[in-house]
Amino acid sequence: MEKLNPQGIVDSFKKALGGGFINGEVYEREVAVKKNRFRRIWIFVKREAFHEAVQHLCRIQEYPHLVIISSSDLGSDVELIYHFTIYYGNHLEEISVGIRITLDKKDLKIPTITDIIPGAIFTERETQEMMGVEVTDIPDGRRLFLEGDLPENIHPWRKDDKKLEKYLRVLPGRKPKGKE
Amino acid sequence: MWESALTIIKQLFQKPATNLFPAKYAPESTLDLLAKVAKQEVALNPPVTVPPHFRGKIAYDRQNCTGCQQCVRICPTKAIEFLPEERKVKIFISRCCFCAQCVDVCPVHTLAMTEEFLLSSYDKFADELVVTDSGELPGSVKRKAKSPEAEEASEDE
Amino acid sequence: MNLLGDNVLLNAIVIIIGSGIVVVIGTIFGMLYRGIDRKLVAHMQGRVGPPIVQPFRDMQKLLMKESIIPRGAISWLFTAAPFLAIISTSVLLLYIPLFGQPSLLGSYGDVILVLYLLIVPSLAFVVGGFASSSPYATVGSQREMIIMMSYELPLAVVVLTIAWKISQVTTANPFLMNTIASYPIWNLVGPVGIAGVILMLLALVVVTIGEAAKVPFDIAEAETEIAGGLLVEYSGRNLLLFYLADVVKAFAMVALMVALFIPYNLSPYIGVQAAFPAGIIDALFFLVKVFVIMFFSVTLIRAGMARFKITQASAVYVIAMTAIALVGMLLIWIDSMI
Amino acid sequence: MAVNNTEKTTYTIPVGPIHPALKEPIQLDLEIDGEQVVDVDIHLGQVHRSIEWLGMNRNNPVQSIYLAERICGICNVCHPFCLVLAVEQAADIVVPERAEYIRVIAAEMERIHSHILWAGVAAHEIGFDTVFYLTWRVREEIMDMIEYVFGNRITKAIYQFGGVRRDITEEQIPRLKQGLDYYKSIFEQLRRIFLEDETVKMRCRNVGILPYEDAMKLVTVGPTVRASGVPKDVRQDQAYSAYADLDIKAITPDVVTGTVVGDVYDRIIVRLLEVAQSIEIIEDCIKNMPEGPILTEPKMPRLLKLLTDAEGEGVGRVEAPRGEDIHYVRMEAGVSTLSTWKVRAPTYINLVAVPTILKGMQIADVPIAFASIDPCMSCTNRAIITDKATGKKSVVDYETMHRLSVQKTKELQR
Repeated sequence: MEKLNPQGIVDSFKKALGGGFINGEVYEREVAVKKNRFRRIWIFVKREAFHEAVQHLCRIQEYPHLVIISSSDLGSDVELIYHFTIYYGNHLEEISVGIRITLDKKDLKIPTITDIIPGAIFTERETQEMMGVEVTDIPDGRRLFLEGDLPENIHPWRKDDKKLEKYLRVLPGRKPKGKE
Repeated sequence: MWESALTIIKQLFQKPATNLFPAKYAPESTLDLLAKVAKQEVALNPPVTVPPHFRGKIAYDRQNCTGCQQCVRICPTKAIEFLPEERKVKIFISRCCFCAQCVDVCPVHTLAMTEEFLLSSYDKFADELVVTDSGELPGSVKRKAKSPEAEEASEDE
Repeated sequence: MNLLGDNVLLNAIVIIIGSGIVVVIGTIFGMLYRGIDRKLVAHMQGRVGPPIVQPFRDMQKLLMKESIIPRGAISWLFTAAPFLAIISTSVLLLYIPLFGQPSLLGSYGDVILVLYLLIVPSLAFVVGGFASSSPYATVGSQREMIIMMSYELPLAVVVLTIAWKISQVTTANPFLMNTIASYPIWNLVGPVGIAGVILMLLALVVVTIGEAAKVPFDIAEAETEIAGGLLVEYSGRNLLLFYLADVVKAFAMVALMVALFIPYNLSPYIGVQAAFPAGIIDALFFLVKVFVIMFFSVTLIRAGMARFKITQASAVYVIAMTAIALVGMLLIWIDSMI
Repeated sequence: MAVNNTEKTTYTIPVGPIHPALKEPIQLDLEIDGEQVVDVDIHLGQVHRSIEWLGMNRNNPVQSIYLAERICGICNVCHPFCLVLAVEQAADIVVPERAEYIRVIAAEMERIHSHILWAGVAAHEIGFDTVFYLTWRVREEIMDMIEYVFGNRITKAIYQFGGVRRDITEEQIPRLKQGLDYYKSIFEQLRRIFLEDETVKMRCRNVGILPYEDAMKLVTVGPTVRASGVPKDVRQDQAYSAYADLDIKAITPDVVTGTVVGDVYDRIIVRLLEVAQSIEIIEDCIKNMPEGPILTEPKMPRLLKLLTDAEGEGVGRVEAPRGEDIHYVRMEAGVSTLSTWKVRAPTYINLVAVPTILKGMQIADVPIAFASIDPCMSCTNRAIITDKATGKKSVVDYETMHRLSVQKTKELQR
């Protein structure tokens, strides 16, 4: 598939995903003295169309570069952002594509993408243990960072998870402050 | 192979690059050495010299401090403790991360970074690791003159 | 010193005391040379390095430290191995001519016994490694065995060639250390043979690094790969015995090299006949010879090269060094033909 | 003990958690058969310090810069650089051009010292200690330059939202130039020692190979992926800060050897050439560094107020010495801390490729093959736990918690 400009990519996503596609945003910014362009696309997707969106991205570029999955706790639901970049390899051509999915806190499930991009295993394991999002049929679901003796049900990135205060070490010589 | 062989032969006759602070070899007993140094019988080798803007131990001109607590609020490691009754501060060097953010933020420039970096001690709260007052600082703006910066800083809070 | 003549009791006492003195002096000089070696390598690397008496300080520290025996280890074998190592290296010293004098038991044992005694410490290391039941030590012992076998080949070829050459010249038993010391190889061969002897000297230099287990061939105790390999579980007194065995073995190997290739003494050339001053001069000259050989064979190469893998190391010995030694033997054989 | 069912018995040899070769808190369980590595399992999390959690709960953004600086001891310019870029996108702060150039100079100086440090450690891994000492002695020059310009050898404390905190003045420039000339003069010797030494070649050629296909599939980054021939470099692709003005080209080994094998030797080539590239970049930056202010908002109270009212999100992507480093930041109005802060260090992704690199290697190759991706564990581990407790419901104060953990260790020892 030949190179598309950012708006072209958003349209191709809309065509490919149909109902699953919620919204697409293009963000451009000038950088440094020569004012070169810095471009990023946000694609908002429903969970059902998510796996198809990643496959579509692989059609645009054979091996997209998955950077990380960042997850943020928005109170009643959790938003996962899959940061990809495509067209890397030559000067000022790269476009970063962020696929965003909002999951309700009651059923936190997302299909795995390790079948398409094997390198995603670590970041999926971390999202699973840190945010409590269950990644369905993940090849190796063990915990990544929090091995050992931390109880299973603690998810540090959750805002509502106050079980953590108990583990806080209060600085010696200072009275423990109120709930942080 | 020959490149490194050449280098090691050359280095065999050159002066080694090690800085021999405090002494060339480990002394039989460190306490005797320190006792001799105290009596000026033996001189320790000087450490590596530090450049001018080196950020070492903090110096605090207590008399000039207005107690505006901006440094307390900005310190990343909460190393500065506010003493409410005298409206002055106390700085714990063992917690300080030498980022000099407090030096930048202080409206009356009562804080400065010295070039001292030999700060090891057995006790976190030992005298040399808790800075309460280190006297007159060269660059500090006199409070008595109520410099314009001080007023402008206070109405910013 | 052929003391066999008068009564046996006196003779036994002299040998016992003599061997005690030789072992102690040999160990002290071995440690000194290890200190000098570390100091030289430090300067080659641009560092100041520890003082020359550092090995003695290490000994002092190790004596103070507690000697721990791991729970899974075979305890009696674990503690027996270091003693076996130190005993075999000390006995080794008795058979090698040191300080320009014929060796204490030179007339009893010959070169083959010396070669055998060189293997026993490595065996002790391997047994110690397997007995300590740590995966690192097991891998280390496997490697030590491979290295031990591969450097035996060139060593044997060199020694046999020298013995064969001496046998052509004298009727005395060519394998006795004293006969080897009294018939330097350089005077027995013509120009072609000289090239052969130089080749054999080169092969033996590389074997010396293997024996001393220094950088290109210290794969058995590779600190960065298997965390100290063989000696990973040893501590305190046991580790000290292994350390002493390693130091003395390196010193003995270099002394053997001196005995085989440079057995000359300085005193006849300076015309000092009186026994006592000649002995002193010969001893000093021996120390200089040992320093020169150690510098070119161990220190220089240890500072200039990276560590080999086990496959590369055994290939160097079995293929390269054996070939060099065999070519050397061929040249000497041809030389004796002409 | 992972004993698999084939008749050949393999046993697991733990490399780590604290191993003299890796000097990093990571545990590699190598399943070996004789000397051959059959399988590798990686355990992380030994040095997790909850940096993200602190950034989200305790620190205001300015304090988080100094936290970001301490994510890693070696690469402590790339993390604050990322955080600053991300927050500037979220809070829409414009950075003066001179500050952009000073930031790039700091980043490139860090790349030089980090690559030379790695070259020394790699030489130590293969037992070549002389080169280790030589390389680290050469590195002292760049450390003195950094200390002269930024005040401290390691924690430079130069980054601030909206620019840099201190300027590179006119009289500091000659010292910088003198240091760069020293590196140009010594670069040839370094290249000959690393690339033309037989023993280095014997230990590094065809060791720890990462093929082009796997490098793309496993999404590796930095010199590790460039050594496998993939021209992925954030400075070239999505130029941030002053890199947009400089024409950076990603370095792949075929520049020197004409072929790409993707082994440890190629990674040495890529890193050495990047040191030369960084020297040129610093010289370009010094030459055409524009005049002007270095900080858009020097008054701290006003900056803090601006950050608290900020609303939005930002992604900071920087090419750290070990690879692409990214911080995702989300800020909500009225909340004084960052509401979401996701840090992903380069080693995090390169670790996924470690099993492919190590399979089939001998044990002797494991340290050098693993060290060739230049792992930085302190970057990769950043979560929570400081103390153990038996999950009792009541609030546990410091003393009882300490007693509990002491009691637990006693149980383990018995």
